Amino acid sequence: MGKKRVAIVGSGQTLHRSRRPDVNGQELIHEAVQAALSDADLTLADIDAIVIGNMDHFEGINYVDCWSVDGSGGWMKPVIKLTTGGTTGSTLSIGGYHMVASGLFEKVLIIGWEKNSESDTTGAITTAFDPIWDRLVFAGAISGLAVEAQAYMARYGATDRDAARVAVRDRRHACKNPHAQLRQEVTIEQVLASPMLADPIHLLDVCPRTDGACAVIMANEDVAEKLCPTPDWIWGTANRHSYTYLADVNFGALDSMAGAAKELFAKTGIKEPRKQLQVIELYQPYSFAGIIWIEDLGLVPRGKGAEYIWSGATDLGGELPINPSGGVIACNPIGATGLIRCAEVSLQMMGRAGERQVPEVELGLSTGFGGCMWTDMMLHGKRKPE
Amino acid sequence: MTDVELMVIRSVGGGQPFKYAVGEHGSRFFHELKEHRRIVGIKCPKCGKVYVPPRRVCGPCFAEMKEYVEVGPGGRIGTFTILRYAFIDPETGKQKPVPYGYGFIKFDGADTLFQHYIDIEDESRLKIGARVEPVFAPQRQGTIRDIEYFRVVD
Amino acid sequence: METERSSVELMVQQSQINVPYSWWAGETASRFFAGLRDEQKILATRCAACSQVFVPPRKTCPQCFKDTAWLEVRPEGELVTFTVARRQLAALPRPVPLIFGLIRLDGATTALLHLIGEVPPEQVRVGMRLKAKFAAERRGGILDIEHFRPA
Amino acid sequence: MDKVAIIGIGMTKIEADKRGDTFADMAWEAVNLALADAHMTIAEVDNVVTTSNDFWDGRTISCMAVGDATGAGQGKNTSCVEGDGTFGAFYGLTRILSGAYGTTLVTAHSKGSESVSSLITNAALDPIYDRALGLDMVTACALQARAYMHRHGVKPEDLARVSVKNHGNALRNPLAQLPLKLTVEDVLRSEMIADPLHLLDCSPVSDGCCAIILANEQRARRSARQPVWVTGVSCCADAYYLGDRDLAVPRSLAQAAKRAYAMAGIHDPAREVQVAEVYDAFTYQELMWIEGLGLAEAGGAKDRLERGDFDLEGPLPVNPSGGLLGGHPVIAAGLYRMAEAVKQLRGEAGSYQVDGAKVAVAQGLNGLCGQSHCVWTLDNRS
Repeated sequence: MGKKRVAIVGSGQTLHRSRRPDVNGQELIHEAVQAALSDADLTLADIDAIVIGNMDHFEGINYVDCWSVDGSGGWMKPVIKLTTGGTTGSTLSIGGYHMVASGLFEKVLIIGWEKNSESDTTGAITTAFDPIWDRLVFAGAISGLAVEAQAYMARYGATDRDAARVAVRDRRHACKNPHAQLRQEVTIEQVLASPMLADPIHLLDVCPRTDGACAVIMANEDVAEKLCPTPDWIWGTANRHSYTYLADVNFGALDSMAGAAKELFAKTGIKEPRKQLQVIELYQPYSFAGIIWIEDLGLVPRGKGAEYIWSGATDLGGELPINPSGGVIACNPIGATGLIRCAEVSLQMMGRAGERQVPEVELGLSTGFGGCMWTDMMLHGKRKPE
Repeated sequence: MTDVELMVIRSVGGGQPFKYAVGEHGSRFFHELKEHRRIVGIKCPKCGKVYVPPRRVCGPCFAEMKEYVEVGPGGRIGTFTILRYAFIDPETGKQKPVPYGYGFIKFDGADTLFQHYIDIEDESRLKIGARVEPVFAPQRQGTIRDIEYFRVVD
Repeated sequence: METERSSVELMVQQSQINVPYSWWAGETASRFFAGLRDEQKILATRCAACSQVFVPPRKTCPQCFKDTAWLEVRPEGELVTFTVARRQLAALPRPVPLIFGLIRLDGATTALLHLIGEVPPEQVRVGMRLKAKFAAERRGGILDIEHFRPA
Repeated sequence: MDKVAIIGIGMTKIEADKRGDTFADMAWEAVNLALADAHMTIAEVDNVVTTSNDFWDGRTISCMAVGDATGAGQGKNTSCVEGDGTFGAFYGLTRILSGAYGTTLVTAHSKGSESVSSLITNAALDPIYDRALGLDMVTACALQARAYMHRHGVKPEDLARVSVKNHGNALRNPLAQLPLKLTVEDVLRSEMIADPLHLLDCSPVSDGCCAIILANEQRARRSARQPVWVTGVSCCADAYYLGDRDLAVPRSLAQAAKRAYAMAGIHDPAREVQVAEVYDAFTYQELMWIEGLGLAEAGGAKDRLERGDFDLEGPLPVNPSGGLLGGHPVIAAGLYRMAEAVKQLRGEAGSYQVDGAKVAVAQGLNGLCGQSHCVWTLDNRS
């Protein structure tokens, strides 16, 4: 446990759209920061340090920590940038946690953002992989995920219909979230009939391309309860960025999530996550992950993910709702996406999630996915951790 | 302010050029591929795992690897997909021709996978576990393109 | 298979990252560029709290985080600092010698980065007066000002 | 702040072109040097922070390239800072102070040889308002050099003396890329790149990787090596647009230094610091940063330099390693400054050892014209 206990005391999200021609990047960032400051009833002067992140090649801007100062409010403050690909947003939340827990800063502002409409998202992501070995055939996130899905289907006999059930769930949840970009219910048949992008992934199985930003304010235990009547306490974090080469990955299971979950649950005394957690915001960029990765999380045994999804247990109203926000499939400004998971769980813990609120939450989990099949995790609690 | 014509600034020029180091291990791989049509991997002295392509470090063991071993050239499909959507190839700045078969090949004798094109003339032949072999380029330059693609031989 | 490092030619792969970008200027920069393009005017914004006048204009004051209001500044000002690029560095858009300057326009708090022309490099001095020369063909962008020249 | 120490350092030789080395190869070398230096195994590293830059590396998620080589493949918690290595170390430090970890391995790498630095740094300009003008790091810093020289009456000869000193110091540093015996005239006669910066006012393009190991007090006291304690650290960012700043004044550096000195209980840095490793990407920057760090009055660094105060044998040696003028692997550069300061405080700097150094200051920066700085004060006394 940290030197200082840390809580989230406010958050803000921009209007997330497929494109935001009305604002430039700095202005988009500012929109999220201003929303978070108002949410926490703070001013810029109250912020001691800033952690910001995105993926450089989506916008083609170098030294973003420096460039973003006009929008972030980093003028004459410490600003650091963290970047780990899709996991950026969750890496940022973990970074903010460490900076506050260190005792060096009382209140830290965490910002994730992306303007994915400014470049070809797949072309830019392709540069994330090795120039000598991977770029010839790699085709962005969807290609890497498609091969995971193929491997899983071959191993456990799951189908694209099973996956479509996850897409239906998330897209239905999104209708209750005013921040979500895509708020339209779909049927299983519609998912299966949507264009095939990379076998077995259909268009409606995957996340969209989004312009958006998210900001979260964390504070230490000395002030958190003064700033927020129901702060969201951070119980612990863990991550695994284990793989360097994409072709080394054990496709069909997400080892990084299994490793991170094992560590996080051991550190925080979670023995039966399915019983002890009340809500999960899973960084789930495509529907198949909703089946595969909950097995790595230890919610269900190997090969039983689909059955659990069909039972309705992960729907709003079920025993363990996953992605009440609609998740990544409904909104994906990549550098912000992991941080949105964190912000959404904080709203759940504070009881401020509106129509998408899960009743009687005590513990919640937010995750990040990205890089070379990497995982970040954060456990949130309504109570202050021991 | 809503009456403002919203403008776009477009990038100019041909992008950022790079001279990426292939490294000693990669250079060894391409040398063998170019000169002898051989595929080489490298073996971890601790766990015995054979990595393709060869590289210096076994991540899980944090051990330096020095023992090159020949693998393949035949193998099996570890996993695959068929890419059907258009996107910009960052190496050219132009649209990548699609569809294409994207395979993760497990060479005989290797423990990791190797990414390359798979022929999709008959899509029904693409299955996890199917046997494949590389089709070498007649003129080899010492790059990943010295293998043109893999074809299913089952 | 035993091999010596020295027996392998160490390879380097020539490649590039060529991802085309289209950056949304947003309402504020769009209005600024429209001013340059359509009226040959330089627009600025002033912070309601600290009264700083920003060129190029900012939607929000980066220091106070307060909204700003539009005003026009004169296309003339004083050279704060400059350099003369002598080597043809890859990013330079025109042949050397090429002069860059930070110009504080009359009425502005901040200085504008731009090119300086119509003056021999040896005669450029900190503090000299400069005036914007607008490009004949203007498309909505910072190069709608061709350069600044002695006033 | 709880006590944290640097207990291991590893630096590759800085070279113009490590043609045969991938990023992972360089990281493997630096990490193993640091582990050996600390008499540690990778198993004793609790977590890892790598530092890199996606533009310089020509790779989005540039940290991915060094995962296996830095121990991330071992199932450790890890994170990646984009910016100078001093910022990576700063985040690594907070991870220890948070109580989550006892030790942090921090790496930073860069290969300037693989890219075109003018294009990489031009991408630091705002794409909407000023990138099309074609400024890059060199021409931006030339604007700052002129502003600083104009403000304080600094002459080209003053800048040249920094080059003579640092390239000369590099003669004693076996890891330096560009050891040169120069005269002021040599510098002034070298090619003019962008007025007022001559070729020899500019640091070279370089490849290199640096690794350090940070430890909490308990682990540091058990260390086989003499711990070098972190007594103060702070970072601070100035305004983004060059025209929003007074380029002649290192405002954010002064603020970061003030906070770091306050943490360290340093009241008069010019008297209390015995050695400084500063970010001399250009000659004028050494003078400006010396002043920003409070080691000389504003505008006063040139006279102290001319008197020899910053020479290896002077009262306050600055960049005895040869600094960045002796070799400048961007991103890693600030972490090299920290590692060099550690060598001085351990008394292991060999022929460029500063006698009796007890307190050192090391500095890194990020962005154009030193927009964002990170300042570390280190002390060898427990």
